[in-house]
Amino acid sequence: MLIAATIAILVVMIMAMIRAFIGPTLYDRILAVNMFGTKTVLLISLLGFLMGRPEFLDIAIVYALINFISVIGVLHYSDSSIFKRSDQQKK
Amino acid sequence: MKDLLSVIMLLGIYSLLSACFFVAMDAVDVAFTEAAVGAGISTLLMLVAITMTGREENPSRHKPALALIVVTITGSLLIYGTLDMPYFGLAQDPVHLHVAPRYVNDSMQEIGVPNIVTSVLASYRAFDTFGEVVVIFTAGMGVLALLSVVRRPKDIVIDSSKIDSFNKCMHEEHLILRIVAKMLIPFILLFALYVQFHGDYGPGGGFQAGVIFAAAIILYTMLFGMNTARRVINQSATQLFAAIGVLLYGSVGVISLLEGKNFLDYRVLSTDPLAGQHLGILLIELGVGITVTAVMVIIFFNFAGRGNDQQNKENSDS
Amino acid sequence: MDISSSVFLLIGSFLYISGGVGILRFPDFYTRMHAVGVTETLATAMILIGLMLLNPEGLVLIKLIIILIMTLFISPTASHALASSAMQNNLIPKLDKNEVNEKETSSNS
Amino acid sequence: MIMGLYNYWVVVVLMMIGFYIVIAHGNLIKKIVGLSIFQTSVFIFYISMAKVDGGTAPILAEGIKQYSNPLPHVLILTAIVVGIATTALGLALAVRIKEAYGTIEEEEIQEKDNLDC
Repeated sequence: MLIAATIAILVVMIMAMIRAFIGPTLYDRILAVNMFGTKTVLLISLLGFLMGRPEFLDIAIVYALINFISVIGVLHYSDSSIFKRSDQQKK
Repeated sequence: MKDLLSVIMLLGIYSLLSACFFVAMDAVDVAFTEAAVGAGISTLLMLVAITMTGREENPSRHKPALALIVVTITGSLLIYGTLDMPYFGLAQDPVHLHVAPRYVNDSMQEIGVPNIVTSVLASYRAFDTFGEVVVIFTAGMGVLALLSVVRRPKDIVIDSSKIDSFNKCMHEEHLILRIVAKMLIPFILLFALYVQFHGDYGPGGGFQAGVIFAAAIILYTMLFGMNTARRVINQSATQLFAAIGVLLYGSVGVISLLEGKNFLDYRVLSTDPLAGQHLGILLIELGVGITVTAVMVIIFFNFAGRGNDQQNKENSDS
Repeated sequence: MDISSSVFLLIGSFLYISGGVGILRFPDFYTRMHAVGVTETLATAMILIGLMLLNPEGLVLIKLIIILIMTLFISPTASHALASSAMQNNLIPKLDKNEVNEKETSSNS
Repeated sequence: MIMGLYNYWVVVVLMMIGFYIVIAHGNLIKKIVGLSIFQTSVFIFYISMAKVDGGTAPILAEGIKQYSNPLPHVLILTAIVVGIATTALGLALAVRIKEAYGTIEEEEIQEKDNLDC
């Protein structure tokens, strides 16, 4: 059953990656990255159980934290004035 | 892809994938580092850099055909070269026959630390690691030299109050984020300390802990504004800490020299050799952690401070 | 115990797949975010509970609980931040009117 | 039997992608991205060499006979952190170039230099 869950997560990861490639707006890409990060947390925990040494969940914790930080960072800097100006120029 | 922001998002995904790969290849410590570095700090630094250098890539005028030819030729030569390489995953590969058996079989008796990666990093090859720490320190100093924010005269005090009010209204918008972050930051700091001191027994150690610690500070800086963060974290103290970490590492080595042993031979630190090794690894990881934290904070502060300065200048111009 | 953990894992996987289909198939950013943000939290919780039921040792169990709690905090917060930031930067959601128009044109054609 | 070498091929492909980005694109930030892809390909090369079939992570525990090789892990662990520090240095240089020249496109910088001479 662990294997089934791992395969499901891999499939969803591929879906998120497709969205990150074609995503028309920047926010679609950020969403895809965020989703990808959560999947990575779970994939790492599942891999730990699959390999029979589940002591390494520290990595998953780090991912959960760092993923949050990077999403906040991306949003913070995509709010900054330079990006908005370049968007307006595009329009 | 012309939009550099999308390029950086995809680079983030690439880094997440490579960390998964490292876990699948049993390299938990490396995956840990990649998790802390690649996903968080590296993406953020690139973002801050493109806020200053512009988001669009100009369409290139030259033809990529020549580059493509060079790449194809080099690639096919490299693939031809791999035909002589040992096969993937065999236990008799030459890599696994030289020093690795000693590390795997004897490190428990010689060092007494279950995590072989830590014992190799901090004891067998401590001199290497010292070199790496010095490189990190030097890179931090280089960024400081290139980007340190010029102290401008105080004739634009009104501007700064304007910026403060601007910052405040920014904060009002991020109310939910700020509350969640306030709950998370202490936890992140605590977790970094756990990683720092648990490195002997599980994945972790000074490098990872330093990056996680710095990530917490960076999260604080982003949500509460540069000026608040400058008040909390003294910049010259950070620079001092970057040097203290390297000095702590070096002085442990010097102590063992003074006791008449080799550089970084921890057995002299205590009467019991194993306890000495433990103490030495602890001190060295602490030094690494302090330096990495301080350097990452220095790098981020200088980038972000530079960006803020540029924006303020443009605002006051317009 | 094994059966219950399998059930949880299966529910989690199913939710994830549905979220993944959502992120690919939905028409605009806000609906995609809805698909991901809603399924993600529950699915992560389900899979983590499924792992907890596999009888791990004490420390592993505690770490799983920590991950679960943090996901419960972080995932909705990130979704909220993303949505509000997109809204402030004038990303206009596809409204009903447009859809109605599209439907009308499609039914006409 | 030749399929036993696929890990090197993955590394070579990644490395060439990074190399192509570095030589074919004029934008300095993109060059740095290419360098980091190149860097990661070297990491993958080392880590895949360290893998032993049937081995587990090199953290000693009871009842496990076969561990992967810890030495490449140590080298790459430090290399990742050093890599981010040097990447930061490169980005700092790019920022300064932007301030001095007003652009980070290689060709435009070259043109401005030629004008100055």
